[in-house]
Amino acid sequence: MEISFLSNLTSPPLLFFILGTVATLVRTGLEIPPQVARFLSLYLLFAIGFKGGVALSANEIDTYLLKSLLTAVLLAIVVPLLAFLLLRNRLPVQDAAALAATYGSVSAVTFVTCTSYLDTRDIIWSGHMVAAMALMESPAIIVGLGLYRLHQVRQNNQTTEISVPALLHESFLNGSVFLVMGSMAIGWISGAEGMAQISPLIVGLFSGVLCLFLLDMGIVAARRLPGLFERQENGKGVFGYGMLVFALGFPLFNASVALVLAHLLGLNEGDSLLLAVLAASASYIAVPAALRLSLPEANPGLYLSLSLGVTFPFNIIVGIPLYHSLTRFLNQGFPL
Amino acid sequence: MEISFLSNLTSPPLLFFILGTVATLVRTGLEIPPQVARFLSLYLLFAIGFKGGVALSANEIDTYLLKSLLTAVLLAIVVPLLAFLLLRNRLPVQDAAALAATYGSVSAVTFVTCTSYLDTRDIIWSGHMVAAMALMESPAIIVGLGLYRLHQVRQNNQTTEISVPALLHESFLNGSVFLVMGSMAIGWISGAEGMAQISPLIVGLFSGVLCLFLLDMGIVAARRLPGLFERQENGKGVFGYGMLVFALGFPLFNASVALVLAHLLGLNEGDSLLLAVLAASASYIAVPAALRLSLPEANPGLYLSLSLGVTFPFNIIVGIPLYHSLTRFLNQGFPL
Amino acid sequence: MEISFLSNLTSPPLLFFILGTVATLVRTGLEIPPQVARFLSLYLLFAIGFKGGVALSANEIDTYLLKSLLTAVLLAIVVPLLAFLLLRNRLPVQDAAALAATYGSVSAVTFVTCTSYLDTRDIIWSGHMVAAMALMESPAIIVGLGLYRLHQVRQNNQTTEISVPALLHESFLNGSVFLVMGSMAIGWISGAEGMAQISPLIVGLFSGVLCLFLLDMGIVAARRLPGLFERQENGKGVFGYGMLVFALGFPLFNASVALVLAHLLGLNEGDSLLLAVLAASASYIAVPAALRLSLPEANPGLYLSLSLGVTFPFNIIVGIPLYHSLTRFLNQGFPL
Amino acid sequence: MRPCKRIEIIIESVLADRVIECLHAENVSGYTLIHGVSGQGGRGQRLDDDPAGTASNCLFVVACDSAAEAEAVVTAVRPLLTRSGGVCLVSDAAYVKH
Amino acid sequence: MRPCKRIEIIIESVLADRVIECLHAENVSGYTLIHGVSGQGGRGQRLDDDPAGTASNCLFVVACDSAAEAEAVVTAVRPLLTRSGGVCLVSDAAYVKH
Amino acid sequence: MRPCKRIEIIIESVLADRVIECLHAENVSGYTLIHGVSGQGGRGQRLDDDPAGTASNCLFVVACDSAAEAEAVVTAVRPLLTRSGGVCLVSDAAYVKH
Ligand SMILES: Nc1ncnc2c1ncn2[C@@H]1O[C@H](COP(=O)(O)O)[C@@H](O)[C@H]1O
Ligand SMILES: Nc1ncnc2c1ncn2[C@@H]1O[C@H](COP(=O)(O)O)[C@@H](O)[C@H]1O
Ligand SMILES: Nc1ncnc2c1ncn2[C@@H]1O[C@H](COP(=O)(O)O)[C@@H](O)[C@H]1O
Ligand code: NA
Ligand code: NA
Ligand code: NA
Repeated sequence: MEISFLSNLTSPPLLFFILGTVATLVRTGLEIPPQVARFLSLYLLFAIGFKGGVALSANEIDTYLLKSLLTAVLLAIVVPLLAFLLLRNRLPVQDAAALAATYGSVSAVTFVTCTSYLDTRDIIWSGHMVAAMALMESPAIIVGLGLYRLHQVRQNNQTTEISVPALLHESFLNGSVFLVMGSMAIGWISGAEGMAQISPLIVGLFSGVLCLFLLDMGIVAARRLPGLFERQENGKGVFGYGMLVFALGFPLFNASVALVLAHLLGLNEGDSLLLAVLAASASYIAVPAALRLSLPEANPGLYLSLSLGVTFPFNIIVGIPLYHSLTRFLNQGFPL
Repeated sequence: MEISFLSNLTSPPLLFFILGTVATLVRTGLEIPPQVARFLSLYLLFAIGFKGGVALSANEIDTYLLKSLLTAVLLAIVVPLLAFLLLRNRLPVQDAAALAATYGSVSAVTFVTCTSYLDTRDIIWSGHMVAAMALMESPAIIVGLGLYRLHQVRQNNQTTEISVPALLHESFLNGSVFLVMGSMAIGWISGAEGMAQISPLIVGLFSGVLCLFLLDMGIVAARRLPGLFERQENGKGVFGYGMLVFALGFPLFNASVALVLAHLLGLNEGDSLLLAVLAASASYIAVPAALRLSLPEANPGLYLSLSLGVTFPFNIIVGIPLYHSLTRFLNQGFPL
Repeated sequence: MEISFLSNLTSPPLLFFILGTVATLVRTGLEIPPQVARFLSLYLLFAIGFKGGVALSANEIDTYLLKSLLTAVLLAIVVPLLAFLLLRNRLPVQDAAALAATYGSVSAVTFVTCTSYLDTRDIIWSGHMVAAMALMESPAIIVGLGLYRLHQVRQNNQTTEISVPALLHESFLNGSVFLVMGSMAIGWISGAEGMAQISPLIVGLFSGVLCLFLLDMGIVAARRLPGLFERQENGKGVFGYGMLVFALGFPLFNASVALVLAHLLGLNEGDSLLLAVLAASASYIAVPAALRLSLPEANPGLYLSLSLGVTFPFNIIVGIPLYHSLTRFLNQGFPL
Repeated sequence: MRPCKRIEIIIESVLADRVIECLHAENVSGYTLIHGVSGQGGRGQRLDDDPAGTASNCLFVVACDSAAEAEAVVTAVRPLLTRSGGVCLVSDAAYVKH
Repeated sequence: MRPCKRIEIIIESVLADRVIECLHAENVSGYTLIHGVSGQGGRGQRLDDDPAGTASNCLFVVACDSAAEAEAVVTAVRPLLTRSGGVCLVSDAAYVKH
Repeated sequence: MRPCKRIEIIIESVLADRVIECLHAENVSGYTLIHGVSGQGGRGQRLDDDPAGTASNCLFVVACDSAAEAEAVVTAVRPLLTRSGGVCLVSDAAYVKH
């Protein structure tokens, strides 16, 4: 089996994503009604959570599981630190903090698309990677906001107050994290018997719904592109090409680091790829919601457009097969 | 096979209901978009109606069927009478009438959850119980409003006029009753051949969709809880604990009566349990809509909160397995 | 196998359409939430497009395919010409042009209902008929608007300007045409392997979703009926019975012409019926959207009500089985 | 531009058809209707979330040519509001003739 | 608080993009848009129910700093309203500076 | 009819609960809330289309009995608007007593 962009380019989910992008670029007005799009996104979290939980229930908790989860959490703490260091002198500090939180956290849809990529190729992956995903959603928010606060204190700059309990609540108890975690718990409790009841919905329809959802994501992502190059009234400025380099290069760097860690720890092919995708992906669901509440000074036109309009398409179209090639390369070139 | 709350507690639909409740209580903001939630509710009515109709088409109309339906209608007339007698001196008369209508009618979702409970346990139940459910939705509205009118006439109190044709229309021709009845008719006409065409949608996906719908119901029910204890401006008062006793005790009483009747008539285990659940459940779809139109003086903060926030969760979590134990107890302890 | 209206009358999709109509006529308030209804319509286009594309990928491009497509396009050009000639002296010219565009184009849902009719009867039809449908959506808009423009120029009447690039964009790049074409392309690229991934969604659920969608269409169509007979304030007048004759007779005429053409070209039974249905059906998705943008002077109360409220139900209930009988009659009476 | 009265009615969705009947009875030819509205008032909180939609509100905007027409509309819908609750606001606006 | 003009435009959803183009052409930097609105007017009933959404309306709210700006917006959208129908109301309000 | 102040607040949907808290803190007993609103302003375009709903706005209508009450509401929500953007318009209306 050869891994090539071309082989991925016949996969329906990816093609529907591209179709959605084109639909917006040529202004067809095609649109998935927003309430339905939100429901499809909940469906994906529900399905992936439940499947992960059922898979977990079939296994013991062992060191392999523990080291995967620990690495995931480690990445979720280190990546936002790195992002902040990279960006704080290039951007207003609140935007640097917001991007740190966004890129330190993960995109559940990119993860889900990668599981579907693996399933199509019959490559196994572990149910606990869903837990890894859920665990990686929140820490970056805390880190990003913490760094912002620290920076302000240093500058004796006290304009913004962040309520710590509210921040913890927004980070750990937001709807999407809760739904994945809850579905995973229910999958774990109800096990194979529960799976038998609902598998036509969560297994049978999964790929098809993913196609429709990615069609919508393509539409939505393409709508964000022009915003990236528009000057904004309130002086928040034009970001342009420098930010594009960040939005493409940083994920690539994170994926590489994750792949090396995964290789050193001996994770299997599927899990390594998923870890890389988690590190490389940026949040556009949990984090933006928390940021609007806790750091409204930051410009969503920046962090939302970059994560949704640039990094997400990049990971879906180029990233997944690329990281996959890198995994294979590491496994074959440097066997442990 | 043992019936215990614990065995029911591994069932995905129930667990998702609890997850939804918790999601609201810890304020995660999780929410199924309202238009989709409404559609899921229509799907359940459509599916259960069609299945019931197909099941009916496979059988003759016999005395077993007739006596089940008659008992159902009898319960739908007697229960609201009883409720009104119980409540009329404790509450403003319009609220007593509204609660009589609410608790005399039925909750289609509770019924549907019970059929899924039975299916998981391979306990058979008859398709005509769907007809029983549909027949039980409307009479209580008529009885409740009739009692209210009677009471007003007695008091020479003529402030409210209720248009009888409008009332009959609201009671018998409301959307949800019509959809169940219509789907049942279509299932009956198109029979096994029709079922073959649409079973992937209405059989395959049923349990999974029920999970998502109950997740929403958990969210919605938990949102109604605080309202129960709030003092309302227009003097409609605090209801508090007395009403809680009613919302938990009255269903239990109705279920017991239904179970005894079912036992005396020789209904099978599945049908007995369904009849009990119908008697015990309270409406929050058909009746509130009709009441807002015909008896707007009554306080929806009372009847909607009690039926959705208290009785519905009680029946789903505790009621179904409890009534099931009672059925078994009756069948084993007092064989006919 | 006998073709009769009665045999079609046990088909669930048709029965749900009738149920929806009745639900509105007896004012039950039953309604599929609009955002979900729009999604169901996108689902049908997505599914039929993908299936058509997969079917195409399994065949060579041959003369049979080419002559089917050419006939389809020919019909899409001739039918609006005919309609305009018929109507221009009976109606304000903008309404004649709008009806020409509406009846020259096609109804994707009627087409989809017909494929389901064929599938239930195990009659084969070709995947490229989906392409024929997509090709027939746009030309009539161009023809209708062109005729209107010509008529105005002749009368030295220059009140309305139509932008040609905007018109072409509205005609060929509208959302629904784009989704069918795009899904067909993706089906064609990803072939049987892609189908294996998403068939539970697009094949398994197809008939069931069609039932729910036609339930909605019944509701929506019945709501348009009263509007047909109402006098409108801005002097656009009462249309009444003359227009009813058009809305029923013209489709019948077009279907007959299409069937004769199909017979002469030797199309198989399924494809002939589909071609007749395409010729007979009138658009209520792509065309009205384009007309509101390009010819807002025309009265949507006329073209939308006739196509949705009269021609659509006629084709679904009476037309499909009738055209089917005609095909059989031609094939048996005049074998080539 | 011509002066007009802008009426805004917030009422339960289940009563929308009754409001429309009132408008028709007063020969008011135009209105605009927004569904799926939430709110809070004397009768407690109303959420657009229940699976039947019974608990949601709707919002009407009615532009009336004259104060007399506005008065007629207000008189016609007032009994509905008295029985079921809701809000009706009247304000001055200018109508753009076209 | 600063006085301003509040413009409300009700028009078919398919024309929403054209209205936005008009606003941009007049350098109006802000507006709010509600989709999925029903209504009735001289051109008959418009329901937010058809599967293509062609029959539904939308409602714009535009706060303009000055009467001149409001006038410019009205002039820009009037031709759309003349051809396709709809309503445009202008009223006085105070804008909360923040 | 009684004169009143009509307040209209357009703000991000994620902040709706904070606005409601402000209203409760000022003992304002009633409001109406429309979700799923799009718009454009100084902070760029906000579309009601992203799968999380983070980018959509909402619109509050609050009828206040007195200018003082309106002033209190405005003062309470102004800090939210300053930090997160949005619009608040205040106008005169008459409240239909029922
Ligand atoms: N002061 C207010 N301002 C705006 N809307 C209100 C106000 N009071 C009530 N409403 C709306 O009217 C509905 C019914 O109000 P009520 O009858 O007072 O419960 C509420 O659910 C709100 O949507
Ligand atoms: N008097 C009115 N008040 C409020 N909205 C109106 C009024 N007249 C028309 N509309 C709205 O404007 C749309 C188009 O109106 P028309 O062009 O008159 O058919 C209608 O569908 C209504 O939503
Ligand atoms: N001039 C305006 N008129 C109406 N709505 C506006 C206006 N300016 C801003 N908005 C609304 O307020 C939201 C936030 O505005 P801003 O903070 O200026 O970006 C926008 O997304 C619009 O929905
Ligand atoms: Na990441
Ligand atoms: Na009951
Ligand atoms: Na046609």
